[in-house]
Amino acid sequence: IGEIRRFIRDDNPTKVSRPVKELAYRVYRTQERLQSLLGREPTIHEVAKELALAPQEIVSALEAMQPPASLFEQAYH
Amino acid sequence: MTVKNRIFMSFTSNSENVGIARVAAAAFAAQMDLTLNEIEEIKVAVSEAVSNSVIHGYGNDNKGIIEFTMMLYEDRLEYIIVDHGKGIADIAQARQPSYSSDPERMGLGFVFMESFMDELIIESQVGVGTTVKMVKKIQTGGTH
Amino acid sequence: MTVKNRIFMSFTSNSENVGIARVAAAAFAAQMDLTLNEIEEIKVAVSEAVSNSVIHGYGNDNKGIIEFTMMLYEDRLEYIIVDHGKGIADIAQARQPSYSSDPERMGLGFVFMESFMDELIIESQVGVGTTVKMVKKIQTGGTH
Ligand SMILES: Nc1ncnc2c1ncn2[C@@H]1O[C@H](COP(=O)(O)OP(=O)(O)O)[C@@H](O)[C@H]1O
Ligand SMILES: Nc1ncnc2c1ncn2[C@@H]1O[C@H](COP(=O)(O)OP(=O)(O)O)[C@@H](O)[C@H]1O
Ligand SMILES: [Mg+2]
Ligand SMILES: [Mg+2]
Repeated sequence: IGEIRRFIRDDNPTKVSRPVKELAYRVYRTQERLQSLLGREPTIHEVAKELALAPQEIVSALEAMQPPASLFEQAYH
Repeated sequence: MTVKNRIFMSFTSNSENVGIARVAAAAFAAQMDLTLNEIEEIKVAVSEAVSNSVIHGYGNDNKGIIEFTMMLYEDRLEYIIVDHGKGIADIAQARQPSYSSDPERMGLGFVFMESFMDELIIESQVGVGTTVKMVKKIQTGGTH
Repeated sequence: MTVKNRIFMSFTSNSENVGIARVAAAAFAAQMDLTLNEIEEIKVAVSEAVSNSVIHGYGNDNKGIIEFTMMLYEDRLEYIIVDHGKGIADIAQARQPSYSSDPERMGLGFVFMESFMDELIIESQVGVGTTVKMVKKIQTGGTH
């Protein structure tokens, strides 16, 4: 996840609209909060329940934050 | 072990489809109680396999067909990526860290697949194609 | 008109797969320069069509097969949902706002598909199955 967060801070090659970005940040914040609360990484269902969203919507929001091609190829080249 | 869910996809070898397969893989994984981190890892493994088919299997010619099957069992997720492209002559060599047939590339795709998934099975025949099967085991008996 | 991209999916009629088809439809649409709102509408239209196949076509029996094809042309996106279920006896009646064969339901699925997409074509035969084709036109000549 640290990997991912670094990625978001970097200039994102794909055009990501603000509401999607905000949702992705909310997902990360919720994940962190649950992590310290539970003392372990929360599952996607726990994060989804906390945000009153379907797990699929979490998947969509996080995907929108990433370039379509291979993460690692992009990161290394 | 009974199959609980199964999705089959087939698409042309465009690089755009790497991203679509990746998001479908994540949406499929989200049926199980995985962490966001585990889902991220599955996405990376699937992207690496599909982009190998696009880049190496079909040499970036977007007319090849890639078949992508996702299976959910009680205790595991399976992702199977099939191409009918060039094939791999020496699988053991291809799996080696930093081996790439292309000097410009990192040669880490199979290493990521192997470290992010619980099982990686590669079958290939030169001139016929390549099948990559990846398994992610699921802890059962927990939540859900 | 040449096809620019094409993805075929086939899955069992589980309700979980409605959400997965929805995510895949959005990822496919994201190839084009659509607004978030337009992508939201496509997601709703696709979910309505796929859930109709699950609920009405197969009567919530999760053993049916649904075929889902996504096509990208220069100027439009096409989504085609096919089931081999019960079929619709009177398509004109089924398309009517608030008509549902199930008194518990809203009967607005086809109304949403029609208003969110630019074209809605329904073919069906009782005992054979149903095909729903939806077209979203794309303004070309802009960005991308
Ligand atoms: N689907 C495939 N078809 C043909 N060759 C492949 C395929 N997948 C992998 N290979 C071969 O295996 C090598 C190693 O793959 P990988 O570890 O992903 O590294 P990279 O993609 O950076 O070269 C590739 O360089 C290629 O020669
Ligand atoms: N795939 C299908 N197979 C069989 N019948 C269908 C299918 N899709 C729709 N129908 C019929 O058309 C009617 C109207 O559908 P819809 O507008 O989505 O409303 P609802 O799903 O709320 O009933 C349904 O009640 C059903 O009788
Ligand atoms: Mg690779
Ligand atoms: Mg309906």
